[in-house]
Amino acid sequence: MGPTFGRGAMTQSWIDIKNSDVIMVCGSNPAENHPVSFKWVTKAMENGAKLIVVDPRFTRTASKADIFAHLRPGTDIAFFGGIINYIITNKMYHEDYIKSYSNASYLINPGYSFKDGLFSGYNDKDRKYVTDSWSYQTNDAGATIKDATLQDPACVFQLMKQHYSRYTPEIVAKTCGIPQAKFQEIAKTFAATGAKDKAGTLLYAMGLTQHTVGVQNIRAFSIIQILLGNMGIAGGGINALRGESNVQGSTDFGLLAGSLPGYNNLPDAAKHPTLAKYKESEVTKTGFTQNRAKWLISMLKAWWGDNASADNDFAYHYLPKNGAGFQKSGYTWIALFEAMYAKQIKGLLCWGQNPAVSGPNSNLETAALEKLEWMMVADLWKTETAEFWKRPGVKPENIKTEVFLLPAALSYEKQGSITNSGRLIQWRYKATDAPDKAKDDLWMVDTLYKEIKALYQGDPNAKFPAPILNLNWDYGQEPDSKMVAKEINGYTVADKKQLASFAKLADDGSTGCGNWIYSGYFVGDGPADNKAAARDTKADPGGLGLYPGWGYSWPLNRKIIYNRCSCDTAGNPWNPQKVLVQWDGAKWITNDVADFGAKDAATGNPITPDKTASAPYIMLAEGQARIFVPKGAIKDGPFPEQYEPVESVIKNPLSAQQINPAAKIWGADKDKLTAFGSKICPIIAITYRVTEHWQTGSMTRNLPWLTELMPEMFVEISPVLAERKQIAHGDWVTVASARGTVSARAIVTERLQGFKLCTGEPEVAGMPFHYGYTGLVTGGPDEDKNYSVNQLSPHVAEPNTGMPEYKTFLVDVRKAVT
Amino acid sequence: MAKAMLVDLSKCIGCRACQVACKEWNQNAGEKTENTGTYENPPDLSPQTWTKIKFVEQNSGDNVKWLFRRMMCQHCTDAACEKVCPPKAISHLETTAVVIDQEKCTGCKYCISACPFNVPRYDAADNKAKKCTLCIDRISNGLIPACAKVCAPGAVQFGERSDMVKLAKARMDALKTKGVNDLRLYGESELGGLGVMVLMTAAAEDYGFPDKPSFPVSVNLWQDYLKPLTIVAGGGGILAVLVSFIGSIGYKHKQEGGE
Amino acid sequence: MKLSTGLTRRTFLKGAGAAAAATILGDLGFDLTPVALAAQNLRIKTAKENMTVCCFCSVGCGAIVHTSDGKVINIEGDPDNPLNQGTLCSKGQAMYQLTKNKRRLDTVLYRAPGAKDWQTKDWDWAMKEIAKRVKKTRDSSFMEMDEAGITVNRTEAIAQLGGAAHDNEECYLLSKLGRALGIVYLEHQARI
Amino acid sequence: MAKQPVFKDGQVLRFSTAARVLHTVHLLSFFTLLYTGLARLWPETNVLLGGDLLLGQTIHHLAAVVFIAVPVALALLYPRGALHFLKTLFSWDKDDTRWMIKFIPWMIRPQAVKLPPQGQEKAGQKVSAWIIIGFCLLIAVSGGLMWIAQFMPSELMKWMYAIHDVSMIILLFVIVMHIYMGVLFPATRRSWTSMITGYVPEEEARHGWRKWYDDLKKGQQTV
Repeated sequence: MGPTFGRGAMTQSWIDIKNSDVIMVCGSNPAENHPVSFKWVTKAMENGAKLIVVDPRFTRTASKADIFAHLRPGTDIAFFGGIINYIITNKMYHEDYIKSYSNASYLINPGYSFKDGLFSGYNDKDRKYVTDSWSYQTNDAGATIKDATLQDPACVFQLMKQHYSRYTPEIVAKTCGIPQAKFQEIAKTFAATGAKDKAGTLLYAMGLTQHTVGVQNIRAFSIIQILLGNMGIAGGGINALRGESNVQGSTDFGLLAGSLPGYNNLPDAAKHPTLAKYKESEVTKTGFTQNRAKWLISMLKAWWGDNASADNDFAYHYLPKNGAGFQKSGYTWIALFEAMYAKQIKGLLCWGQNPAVSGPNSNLETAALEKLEWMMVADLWKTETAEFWKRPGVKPENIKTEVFLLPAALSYEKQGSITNSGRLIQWRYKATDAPDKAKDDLWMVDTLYKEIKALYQGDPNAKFPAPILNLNWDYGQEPDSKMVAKEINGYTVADKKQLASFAKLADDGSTGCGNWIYSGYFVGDGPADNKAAARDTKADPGGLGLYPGWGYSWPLNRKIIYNRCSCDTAGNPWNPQKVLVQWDGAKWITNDVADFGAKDAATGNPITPDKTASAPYIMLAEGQARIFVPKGAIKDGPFPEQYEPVESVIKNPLSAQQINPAAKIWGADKDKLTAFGSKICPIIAITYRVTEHWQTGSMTRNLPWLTELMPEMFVEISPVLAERKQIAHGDWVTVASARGTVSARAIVTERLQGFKLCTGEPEVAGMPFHYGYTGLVTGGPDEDKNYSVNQLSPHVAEPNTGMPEYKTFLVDVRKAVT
Repeated sequence: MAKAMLVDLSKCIGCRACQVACKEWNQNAGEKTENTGTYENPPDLSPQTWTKIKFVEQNSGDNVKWLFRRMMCQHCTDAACEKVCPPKAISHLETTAVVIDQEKCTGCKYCISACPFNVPRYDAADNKAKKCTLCIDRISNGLIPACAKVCAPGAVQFGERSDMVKLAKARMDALKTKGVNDLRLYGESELGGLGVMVLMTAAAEDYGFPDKPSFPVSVNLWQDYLKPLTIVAGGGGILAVLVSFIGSIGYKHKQEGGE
Repeated sequence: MKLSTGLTRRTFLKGAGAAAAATILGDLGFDLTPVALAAQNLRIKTAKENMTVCCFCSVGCGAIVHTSDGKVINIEGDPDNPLNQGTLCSKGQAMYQLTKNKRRLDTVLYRAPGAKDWQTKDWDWAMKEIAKRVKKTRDSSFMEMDEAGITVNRTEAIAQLGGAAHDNEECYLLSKLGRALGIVYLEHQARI
Repeated sequence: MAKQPVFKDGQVLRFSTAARVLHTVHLLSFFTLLYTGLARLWPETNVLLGGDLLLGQTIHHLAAVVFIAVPVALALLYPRGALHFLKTLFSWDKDDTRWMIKFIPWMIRPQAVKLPPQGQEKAGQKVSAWIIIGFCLLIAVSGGLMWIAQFMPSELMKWMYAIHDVSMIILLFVIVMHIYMGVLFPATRRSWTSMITGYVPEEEARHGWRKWYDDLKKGQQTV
C-alpha cells in the first residue's frame, strides 16, 4: 500500500468497518484470528452489509458469510484481476473519483511494455528489473502529460484496461477454481460499491502478503478500491489485520532491515553516501515528503544530541549504511538466516521472538542458530528458540552456541504504549510485579547499553566507539517509559519543551524527535498530555465511531487517512450520511482530522477545496493514487500480474512466466524445492492460525485454558483426499515437503475441497503453525517430535519486502507409520 | 421482573471466549484433552467445564454450513433438576438462575439423569453436582454474566426477559429479509420458558437440542407421587393392621379349632 | 394431586421463586439461605482496577486487570474501550493465566557451549558477559568503509531480532541501540 | 455351626442360627436404610444425624453394603440351608392356594377362619417372602447403579431412581404387615420369640405348620 497510497498502514480503524456496505474478506480469517473485529463486521451486517469470504478453506468467518468461494492458494491476483476486468467492462468504476484522485489519466512512456508475462527492463541473469522505462511522459517543463478523457491508449487507464482484459471469467475459473456464476455474483456485489454513496472494504492479512507476489496482491486490490472510489471514505479502505499487539508500533519504529523510525529509509551506501545525497533522493519537491529532511535530522538530534550538529552532517555517518547484503539479496529475514547458516553472523540478540517456530524452513534456520558463537534470548518462557540445542533429533554436545536466556516481564507487568493496526496508540499500566527476577525489556535494553558503553569507555583502541559513546541516552537510573515517550514525541533542543506536533520540526538541529509520526502523542508531563492514555468515549463526531477522544492515532490523531477523497473536488461528501470532512462554502467541517491542507498554517484561514482536489494522497509526489506505480517504488512491475507460486502443480494459465520473475530464491543445501510437475508432493499446503493459539504458541501453549481447547497439531484435508490416502478422522498422519516432515492429527472435513475446475484437480491440506517442541503442550504426545509446520515451508521470498511464501507450497500427506 | 439470557447462534463465530470466560470467572481448571479430529474440545461438559461450544458441520451439495451450538444450563423455569433434587439443594435465584447450593448438595446424582439437556456433572472430588450458575454472584450484584460480557459479536445478551424476546424477534425479522429460513426462538415457551433462550438458524435437532424438551417421564410421573405414595404405603399398612387387630379382639388361641 | 403440568406447579414454583427472591431482597442480614449468601460476595468487589490492552493480536482490545494487594484476581474486558466495549476473545480472556503460571521464566539462565542443560546466573553477570560478546564481535567485524570506499560504519556479524509484542518505547530503544551498534541485520515478526 | 437338636423340651427348631443372624442383620440394616433414605424426601426428619444429609448418605451406603453382603456370605457358607430355604419358598400346593383364599378373612377375624394345613412356610409367608426378596433385589441393584450414576447412561438412570423409590414404598408396606404378623397379630403374635431363640412351642408348630410338624416328627431334618 506504501507504493500505491504513500503509507503502508491500515487505512481505516477497526470500528469504521461498521460503516461498510460490502466487506470482502480475502487472505484473512477475522472471525478466528481477530475475533473482536467481528463485533464490527456483525454490526455492519446488521445494517444490511454483505460479507463475501474467498479462501481456500471454509473458515469460521466463512460460516457467517453471505457469499463464500473456495480459491486455489496463490491465485489472488487472477481473482482480483478478474474483478478489475469486470468493473471496467461493466463501467462500474467511480469516474470522477479516478479522474481527480488517481493517476489514471497520466500518460506513460512508450518505453514501457508488457509481453507474455514480462514487463520491459527485465534482466534474467540477476532476476531483477531495470525500472526506468516505467515512467510518466513529461513535457519539457517537467510536468506530467495527462489525458483527462482517459482515452489516450498510452494513458494508465487504457494500459490497465488492456492489461486486465486477459483476466476473463473463464481464466478466473481455470486458475482460481471459482465457478463463473459464483465469480459473477461476487464481482457484481463488490463492484456495486463503486456507487458514490456506497463503501466497500477489504480485510486482508498474511493470506495475501505471505506469497512471492505478496505486495502485488495488495496492489491488485488497491486498484479495485481506487476504481470503485473506496479509498479515504468512511467504511471504505484496505485493512491489514496485523497479528501482533504492537507489530504496527515495531514497524513504525523501524525494527526492519533498511528502515528507521517514521519510515525514513536507512541510508544506502550506493544511493546516499552523504546527507546531501540522502536529501537529494529521499526529499521530494512536492507532497508531504518534502519535509523528510526535518524528520531525519530531528531523529539524529534525538539520538546523538549535541554530538549531532550542522558541521558534522548531524552525525549522519554514525548511522550504519545498507550494503548489498548476503549474496546481494539484502538483509531481510531469509537473507539474515542464510548469512547465519553461512557462518557470517556470529552473534544474535533475540528480543521476544521465537524464530525456531515462526521462521520459514526451520530446519535450515535452527541449523543456522547452531553456527552462532553466542546468542541472547529475552522471553517469558523457555521457547523453542531458547532450547534449539536440545530440539528433537540433535545432540546438545555437538552444538557450541552459548545461549543467554533472560526472563522478561509481561504486558501488564510493565508500563508503556502500544499501537494497534488501526494506528491507534493506547497506554498500558502496570498491574502486578513480574515473577521473581524477571525484568521488563526497557530495563534490559537500558542495562545492556550501559554495560556496552562502560566497555567502550574502558577500551581506547575499540573500533569506531563514537556512535555508542556519544549516544544521547539518559532515562533515569530505573528507565522510565514516560521519559522515552517524551523523546519520541519530539522537543525543542534549546529549552527541552515538548512539541505539539511534527509541524514544528526543523532541519537545522533546533528540534529533536525520536519518531515524527508519533509526534503529538506525549506533549508534556500533565495528566492530559499523555494522549495515548486519553479515555473520553463521548466524542463521536458524525456518529461514525471515530472516538477521537480515545487514545491517539498517528499521524495527528487522524482516523481515516486520505479522507480528502471522501468529498468531490468541490468539497461535497460523496455520502451525506457518512461525513468525514465537508466544505460548507466558507470552511472545512472536520469530523476527522483532515489529511490535507484544510487551513493555511501561517494565516489560519481555510484553504478552498479546489487547491487540495489534485493532491489527496499527500505522501506521494504526484499526490494522486497510483494505479500505475512508476520507477523504483516497486521491483516487480507497475501493474500486478498473476504468477504461480514457486512450488505449484499447475502451469500458469495467464502467461509463459511460471513464477514471479523477480521472486528471490536462495540455494543453500537445505533450500531444496519441489520441481514443477513432481508427483512426490502433489498436494497444496497452506498454513494459518486458530483463535485459541497465537503465533508460535509459546504464549498460549503454556496456558491450560487454551491448550484444553486446541491440544494437538492437526492437518485439515478433504474426504476425497482422506479416502485416497486411507486416512480416517483423528488418525496421526505425516506431512512431508522437500525440506522436512511434521506429524499431525487428521481432521477430515468437507470444509476443504479439491479444485475441480483446475487442471489435475489439486487437493489442499491446511495446518496451523502454533506447535513446536517445548511448553505445557507441544502439539502431540511424543517428547522426541517437533510439531512445527514450518519445517516444511520454503525459503523463497517476495522481491520488494522479502516476505517468505508460507501460504502455498507442496507437500504429501501419508498415514503415520506407528 | 425475570431476567433472561439470549444466545443468538446466528451471530456466534465459535471463538469460545465464553468457555474461557466461564473458567476464568469461576476459577475452573483446564482439562487435559486430545484432538479427536475436530476443533471441539473438551469433548463434554464436566465438573470443571460448565459451558462449551459444539461444532456441527452440515454438507448439503457443495455448500457447507458450520453451526456452533452453545452447551450450557438453560435455567428452565420448570427445572427438572430442581424438582427431583431430594435435599432441595437446587433453587431459582434472582428469578432466573437455577443454582445448586453446594452445601446442601449430597451428590445423589439424581439431577444429572433428570436434566432434559444433560447438563449437571458429578464432581467425585467433593461429591457434589456442578453446573453453570448464570454467574449468580455477578448478576446478584448488578453485573452481567461473564460469558455475556465477553462475547464480541454480541451473540450472548443478558437483560430483562421481555427485552431479550424483543431483541430476538427483531433479529429474526432482519434475518428473514436476508433469506435465512427455519429460524426459531427456542426457549420462549419450552419448559415454562427457558432462562437461556436460543435463537437458531437450523432445526433444533441439527444443533443437538431436543425438539420439544420436557421432563423425563420417569421424573414427571414419579416425582409427583413419591411423597404421597410413601405416606399411603406407610399409612395404609398401619390402617390394615388396625383393622386386623380390632377384628381379632377376643381371639383365643384354641378357638381357632384344631386342624 | 393431578399430574400437574398445568398451572399448579408453575404457580407453586413461582411462589418458591418469589420466596427465594424474598430472602434475597430481605437480605438485611437475617435468615439468608447459604446460596444467597454465596451470591453476595462478588470477588472483585473491593479490587483495584488497572487498565491494560490485550497482548495478543492487533485489534487492541482494552482489558481491566483486577488486583487486590498487588495480586491479580481477575481479568475481563474494559467496557469503556470503544474498540471492544468489554468483550474479548478466547486468548484475551485467558490472559489471567499468563501471570499466574509456574512455567514463566523467573531467573536468568545460561547454557555453556555443548552443555546439556541450563545453569542459573544473575543479571549482573549475564549483562556484562553479553556486553563483552557484543563488543568483541562488533569490533572484530566492524566495516568503516565498503569496497567502493564509502563510509558505511556497519557490522554484518551481529543480528537483532524482535519484537512486535514490545511497548513502543521499548521498540524505540531497541531501534536506537541496534543502529548505534551499527547493526544492519535487524528484523522482526513484521517481516514473516 | 453346632448341630441343634430339632426337639428340645417342648420346643421345635424353626430357624437355624444362620437364619436368625441374617434376619437380625437385615432388620437393623433395613431400618437404617429406611431412615437415612427417607431423609432424602424429608430432610427435616434427619434429626438423629443433626440434619447432616451427607453423613446420612454415607451410613446409607454402609448399611446397603451390609444388607447385600450378609445374605450372600451366609448363602455361600451354608449353601445347603440356603437351597432348602429357597426350595420351601418356591414349593406351592393346593393347600397353599386354599390358604391364600382364606387369608384376608383370616386377617380380619382369625377366630372365624379355619386354615388348611401348611408346610414349613405358610402360603402368606411364602408370598410375602417373594415380595420382600424380589424388591430387596430390585432396590439393591438400582441403589448400586445410583451409587455410580455418573458412569451410567442417563436414559437408564432416569428409571433407576424411580425403581429404587417404588421398591422402598412396597417394601415399607409389606414390612409393616410382616412386623404386625410377627408381633401383634393375635393368631401369630408369639412367633417373634422364635426369631430370638430359634424354637417355637411344639403345640404352636403343630398348630401353625402341621405338615412341617409331621415331617419333623418323622425325623426329617428340615432346617
